[in-house]
Amino acid sequence: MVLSASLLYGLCGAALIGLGLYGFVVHRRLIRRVLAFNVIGSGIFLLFGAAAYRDPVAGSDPVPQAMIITGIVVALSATALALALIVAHARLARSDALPEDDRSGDPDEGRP
Amino acid sequence: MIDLFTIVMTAAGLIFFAAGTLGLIRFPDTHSRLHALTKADNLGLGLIALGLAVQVPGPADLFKLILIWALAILAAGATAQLVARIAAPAGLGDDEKAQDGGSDGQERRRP
Amino acid sequence: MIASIFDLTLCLVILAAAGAATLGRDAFMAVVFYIVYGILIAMAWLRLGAIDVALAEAAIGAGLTGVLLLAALARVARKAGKEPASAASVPATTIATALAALVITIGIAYAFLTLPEPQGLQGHVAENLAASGAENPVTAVLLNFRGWDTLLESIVLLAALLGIWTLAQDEAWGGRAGLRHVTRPGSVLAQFGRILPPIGLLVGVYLVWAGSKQPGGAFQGGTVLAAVWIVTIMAGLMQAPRVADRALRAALVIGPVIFLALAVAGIFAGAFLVLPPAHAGWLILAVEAVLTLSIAATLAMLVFGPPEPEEKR
Amino acid sequence: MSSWYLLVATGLLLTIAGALWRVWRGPEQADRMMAAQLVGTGGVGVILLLAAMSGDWAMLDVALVLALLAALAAIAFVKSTRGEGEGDPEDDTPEDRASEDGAPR
Amino acid sequence: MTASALALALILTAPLFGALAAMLMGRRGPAIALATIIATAAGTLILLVIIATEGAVHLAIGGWEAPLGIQLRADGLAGGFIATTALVMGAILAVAAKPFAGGKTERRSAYTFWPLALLLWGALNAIFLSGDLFNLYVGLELLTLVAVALVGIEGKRETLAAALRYMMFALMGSLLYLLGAALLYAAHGTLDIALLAERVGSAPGDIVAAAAITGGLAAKTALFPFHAWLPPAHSGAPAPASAMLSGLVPKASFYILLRFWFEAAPDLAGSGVLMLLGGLGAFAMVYGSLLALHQDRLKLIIAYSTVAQLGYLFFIFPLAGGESAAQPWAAGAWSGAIFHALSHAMAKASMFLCAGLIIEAIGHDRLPGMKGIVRALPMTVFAFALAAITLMGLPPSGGFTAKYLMMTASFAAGQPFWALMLILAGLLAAAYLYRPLALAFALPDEDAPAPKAVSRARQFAPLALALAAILLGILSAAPFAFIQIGRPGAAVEGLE
Repeated sequence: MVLSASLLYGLCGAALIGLGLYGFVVHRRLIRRVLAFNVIGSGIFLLFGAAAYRDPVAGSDPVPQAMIITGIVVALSATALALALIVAHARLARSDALPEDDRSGDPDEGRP
Repeated sequence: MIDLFTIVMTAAGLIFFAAGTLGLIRFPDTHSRLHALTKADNLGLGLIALGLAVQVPGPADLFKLILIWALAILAAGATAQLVARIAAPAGLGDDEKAQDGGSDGQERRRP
Repeated sequence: MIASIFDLTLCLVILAAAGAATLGRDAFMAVVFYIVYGILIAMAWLRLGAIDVALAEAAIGAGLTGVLLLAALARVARKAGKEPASAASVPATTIATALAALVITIGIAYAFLTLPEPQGLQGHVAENLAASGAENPVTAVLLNFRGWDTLLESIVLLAALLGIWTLAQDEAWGGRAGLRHVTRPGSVLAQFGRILPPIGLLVGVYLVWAGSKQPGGAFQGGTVLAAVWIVTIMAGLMQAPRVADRALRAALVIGPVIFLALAVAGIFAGAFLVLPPAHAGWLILAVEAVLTLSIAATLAMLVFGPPEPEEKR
Repeated sequence: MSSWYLLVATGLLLTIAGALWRVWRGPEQADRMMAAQLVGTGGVGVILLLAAMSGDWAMLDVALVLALLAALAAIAFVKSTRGEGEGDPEDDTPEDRASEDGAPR
Repeated sequence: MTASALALALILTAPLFGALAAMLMGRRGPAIALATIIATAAGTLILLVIIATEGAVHLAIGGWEAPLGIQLRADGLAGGFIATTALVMGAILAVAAKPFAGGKTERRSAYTFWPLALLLWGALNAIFLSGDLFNLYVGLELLTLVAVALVGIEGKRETLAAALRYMMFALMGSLLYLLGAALLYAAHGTLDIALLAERVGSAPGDIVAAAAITGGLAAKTALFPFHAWLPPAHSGAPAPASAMLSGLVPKASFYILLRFWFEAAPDLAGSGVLMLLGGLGAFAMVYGSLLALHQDRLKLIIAYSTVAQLGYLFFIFPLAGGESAAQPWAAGAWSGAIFHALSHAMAKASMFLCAGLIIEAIGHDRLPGMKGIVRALPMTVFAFALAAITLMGLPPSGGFTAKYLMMTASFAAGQPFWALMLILAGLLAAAYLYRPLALAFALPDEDAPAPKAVSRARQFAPLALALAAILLGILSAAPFAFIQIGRPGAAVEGLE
């Protein structure tokens, strides 16, 4: 049984994207959604990098590598801004969720 | 001969890692887990690095290998001490409990 | 065979960490899992022959993003009194979302499996490497072939910083970024803060310098340098700079400014952002040096956050 | 020889999986963070082995960066458990720290 | 050094240089902005002349041709958007000079506004000129982060929530777009739009990629059902920021959608996809208009109007895409939608600037308080009315030309549904814009507090924008011909 690294990590990337998407939609806490965003992002990068390594003889294609590095930095920038917004919002709203998602005041809304 | 040395050393390193993890899983409380862990993984990494040291092509890479090990020891040692203070029973203020939310309330109680 | 077993194990461990990070109930646990996940992903990049990416992921994914998440979590927990339920409690929505995510995953996997024969740009890059001024193909792409992307990206970082600065309270404007860190002299943290910086400085500079020949470069080196600065400040050995500080602002913008100036100068050599092959080598090194400075400063300021009112510092 | 390296690396991955279990179980934040520290050290080990396996010693730089930044996350964690994140974790109690907070340094 | 290289360099770098300079020198924002406007406008004029006389401009950045390098492409479409952006930004920055003036000590909002505004401009220009899907991604991210920051610049609880909501949609949109780009590169080894046009087929990867890119960009363009973020975000920002956010920012993601569907993957455009996009647009139009009718704050009315107006931009897809592309009516439909995008940019920016001046005068933007405001701000109300004419699509405005072209095309194409929707859109726009206008012209209440004075010079900027939108209709022949320059593939017959 020889599975190519590209195949395995590509499928792993696809699964990470799905996992992250689920988390992004389901969570109300914004920090959790930012975290899910990062999981989706790295899943996409992994898929991209795996596709760039389908021909191990030619080696990894440097152009996607450069794009991925750019993407990682861009994702970090977005994460930093999103988290700072969340902290600033929490300071005023005393909540880590958007107003429409924030049901902490609702007595029926306990956790199981 | 060189390869044999590498094999023995890396195998020993792996064993130390495994022991450390076992301690991490099995030991009953935070402090003993902490204690077991730092020794085991630093030694494990040291053995692996030692095993590979005879394989590197040049002195620059050997230097890097030593630096990596030194950094790992330094970081693990410092953080172990810092984390140990946090882990002190009185160290967890109410803040931290609120932060974790109520969901893992039953997890908080020691098994 | 054994390689496949290793890859398979790594994939499973990655998925387990990602699963816990996205699905776990406890927010702090999720963040710790995310840090672990970043470490694991860096290994995956090595298996995919992308050392440059692995370096970036180790520095940014496992390091800085984790730090940002931890700090944000701690601050939000103190500010948001009661937290909202962590996951949607309507089972129908949850199931529908899970199904949709599954379908999307399968669609993406199918698209991946049916990709046509690879036609990468390895050949094009190799052909033009000599004229690019860098020996490391990834650096050649980042700083020359697709330099415009990199230039914009360095500005994206500044945009995020400006966005964070808009979140300062008005009375705090101009003050020192972030919270004040105090440590007892001689404590473990303070000692650690003394030992680490020289090593980190060495590693960071080395990564930038070596980046034109082997994996590494401005972003990876800049991140390491930023980490050094952050440790120094967290250990209480230095104060974070004032956001109104001229020297800080100059450090933030100098990289993009010089890169932009070089891009404009290129039109005299033929086109926008042209690096003449005869000079490309040292030009790339020079741009990388200033970019590293700006990236390190920007990343550190991203972590420190907006200036806080003096009484809280 | 490369098969051996991969074998040991796979073994290390399994110990990492064990550490993940502790991250999941907790129960203290400190437990989770220490387990993450083990993953970091184990990850450095895996990378060393991968470097030896492929003969591409440039991979050592990744291990170097990982070792360097593992410390950062741990310090950030320790800091985040105190006050607004600024205090010295070695000061004994949050109350002590709060009184020192107002005093000029 | 060629003139076109100089022009492109000016357009791309002047706003970025300006932003960096403003970041460095905190209190010099307005002066730096003025210098940026002059430099960028000069570059834009040169570029327009070159495009008009020599046709579309192509420039390989760094001298690296595709697929290795990034290609810049300046055709009529790009020229039209760049020129409109320059005009709109010029007016906005002129109005912003007072509220965000430098002052003796540096203030937070005044300091951050200028670099953010100039970065927004730089990002827009980078997007309009780029011919590479990944470069477009970086440009779009720059634009998004800046836009989010501008939404939150007031720092109030509601505006921070609006910024966060926007951020969540935008993050998801970026990821989807990135996924699509990654799949396209994996399949075809390039992200250059011209090369992709030759290579994209209908493999599963291409279809998933197209779906992801379209979904991502639709989220960023606030197409129904991804519109929820837009009204609070656009209405919560300070007026000059709102004008940029509503007039310009959504146009960038729409522009990339155009480039993608009409240039990179024209063969992939099946009628189902195109109908879906058009249908969602129609839904957004009705939905946004009805909600606009129910708002009691001027800025919210204008913001919901943006949801509606962006909606019928998407009629371009069924009318000019896919099989329609080769038909004689496509040119008219295409130009019509572009006219709409450009005239909406001017009119909507003008309206938000007017709203800002009204807020300066009376301290809020609740409709009842606006009664009789025409006496205090005659020029502003006049500008608002002119902009409303464009949004309603009444002659002789640019909005009228846009609707006329699109309606003619929709009858020619045998799809009269879109024409009916356009008529409905006009009626609804008239309905929701009537209330503020009627109030503005009504007699003021006896006991109403006297509005504060606003200088005429500042009232001139929104008026100029509203006039430009009207002029676009009166002088439509030249811009019509201009935006056809370099239009890909199809029949170039007009319908005039």
